[in-house]
Amino acid sequence: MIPMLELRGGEALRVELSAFTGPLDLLLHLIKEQEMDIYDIRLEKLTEQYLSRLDKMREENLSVAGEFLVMAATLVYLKSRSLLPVQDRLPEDVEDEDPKWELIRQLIEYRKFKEAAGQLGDREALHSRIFGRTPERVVAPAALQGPGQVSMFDLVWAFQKILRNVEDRARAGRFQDEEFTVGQKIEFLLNRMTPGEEVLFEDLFRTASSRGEVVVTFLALLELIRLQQLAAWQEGPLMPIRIRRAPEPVLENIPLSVSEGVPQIPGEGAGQSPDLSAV
Amino acid sequence: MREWARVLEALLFAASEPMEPSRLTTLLRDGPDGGQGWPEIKEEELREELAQLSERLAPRGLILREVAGGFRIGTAPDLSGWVAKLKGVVRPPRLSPPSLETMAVIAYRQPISRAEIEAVRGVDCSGTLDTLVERGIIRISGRSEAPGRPILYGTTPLFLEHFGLRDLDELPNSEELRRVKLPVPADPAGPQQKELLHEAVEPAS
Amino acid sequence: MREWARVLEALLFAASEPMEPSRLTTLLRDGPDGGQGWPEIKEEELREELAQLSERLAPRGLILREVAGGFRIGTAPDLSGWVAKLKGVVRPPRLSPPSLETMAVIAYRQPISRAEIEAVRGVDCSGTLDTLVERGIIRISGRSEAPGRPILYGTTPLFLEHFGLRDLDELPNSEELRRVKLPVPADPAGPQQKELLHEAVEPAS
Repeated sequence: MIPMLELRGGEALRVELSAFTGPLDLLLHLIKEQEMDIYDIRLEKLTEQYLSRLDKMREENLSVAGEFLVMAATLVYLKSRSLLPVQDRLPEDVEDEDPKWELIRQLIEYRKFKEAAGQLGDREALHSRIFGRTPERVVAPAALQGPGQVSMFDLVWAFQKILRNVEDRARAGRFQDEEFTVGQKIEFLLNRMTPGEEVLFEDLFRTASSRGEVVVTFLALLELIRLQQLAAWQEGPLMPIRIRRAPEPVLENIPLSVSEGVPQIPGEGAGQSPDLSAV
Repeated sequence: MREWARVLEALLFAASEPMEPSRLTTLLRDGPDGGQGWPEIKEEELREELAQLSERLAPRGLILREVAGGFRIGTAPDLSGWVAKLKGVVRPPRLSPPSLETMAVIAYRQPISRAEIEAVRGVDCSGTLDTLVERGIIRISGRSEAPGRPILYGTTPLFLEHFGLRDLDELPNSEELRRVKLPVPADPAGPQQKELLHEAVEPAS
Repeated sequence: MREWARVLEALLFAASEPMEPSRLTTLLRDGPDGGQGWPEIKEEELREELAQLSERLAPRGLILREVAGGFRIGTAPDLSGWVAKLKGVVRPPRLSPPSLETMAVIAYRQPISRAEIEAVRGVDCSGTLDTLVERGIIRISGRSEAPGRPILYGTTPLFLEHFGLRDLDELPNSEELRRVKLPVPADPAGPQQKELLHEAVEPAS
């Protein structure tokens, strides 16, 4: 196997198909190898070269990604089309621009991004060699930050602070009577945060307008922490608590049973949070 | 060396993320809680001092970088082997060529959907997108108004740090690549694509 | 300035914990993986260089501290207000006097059980012990062989850092305080203790 980095230089003579990032990459390589002008590609030659690369792959029992086959079909189509005399072409084709140009445009555009990717790679190579500092404890006699995860105690403590704030707001009259379920709030939290995103614990409660809503949101949060969709952490004791969403691109996989079984908690009412008042 | 250069260096040292010059200026002007700052400091003076600090650090195994809109002290690139050994770090793996390509398309054309990226690259990009999201270099930045409301991707501040960029304008060729007309993604379910494949095979047989 | 002083500063900058001189010497001697080090470096030379580094840092808002058996670069103590503000730290409260007392007993007499601490302080210490464990300053270090096999407490490296100590010998009056005979804890369940109490009370009556 010839390392991919050699390919970047464009000098590797024998290159495995797997070293190409896609059919466009392979085409660019062949165009360069055949010393063709990208604006004046010889379709016949290019198609022949392309297919022979694919054949070689098959001989070596390497699987060829579907995209390479689709491109093969496109090339064959374009080639045979260009062989047809103009009068034999379908009428709509004559009016249209030569579809070959579509491929050429795509190649030119792709080449620009490929070059940009190469430059990004060079920057990455340099900057991956620079190390920052692991955040330090403040060098003050009283300063203390133990690293780590947030204990349940910290979370509940922070939660009680938020509850107090909401009660103040409710007393001030800014209060809406709405009903929420834990399931709804789970959805809200997942929509609120993209994978890998991090927010302050308090920020998740900013929009809550009743005690009930805060409680339900908190239960949803605990549930998501249990499901490892979210994690709570802080830089040290008494530092702000942060909630981080697991870096996971897909939004599914949350068992739907969560939203069931958890009783709906009214927006305001007596004794709606028996388990939490105990903590 | 200005009187507040000491404070500046301590702040840059203690910061866990790149520090914007405006934030540094504000901090230095306001002073600590219950203490005195230098209210007359101007941002140009701060930038001068940053340049001087950069020179003072150079012979010392440390460098001052401007990344992600701010300044940050790091170890000199030529010492990376030493620091990696200290930290027991297997160097964070660099992105593969396919990931770099996907990354480049997103960097220049964000917010962008997976179908649009695939139209440029001509290959399935779900794997590289997963990798990039996982590494926190890109993130889902919204949903398109297009049919099916596809998810749109964009870069994160970590992207700038990873590639040592001050901001997105520092991307090479950014002017041109932002303007380039992108190929229109094929709708995999749509009839057009199926027809094309059909046509493409028939004449060859 | 020695040739390897650059490497030394980069290592101290990047380290996330205090670095023992022996470890630094080994690192500098061995060099990075696949690279060259300075096999002839002696630990005295390293200590000399550390002293010089400390002097170079002094005018600059940074200090080199010797804590927990190692060396560490930190921000100068007089700038702590600035750094605290930068980090948005509500300064963690100082240890309360009861916690400090408990802390002191443990520091000088570790490993020690709760009953022994309470025998010295004459009050219930469960609250202060919880606080200290929670803050990572002390930890459970084992179990006593005494009846009931009570849990024993000891200090953590964070304790040394928190109080800016190089090692436990740097504790003030440590010689004397370690020797002092502690009161014997009362064993509420044990018969011996009851007898003792009985005896103690009887002569008085």
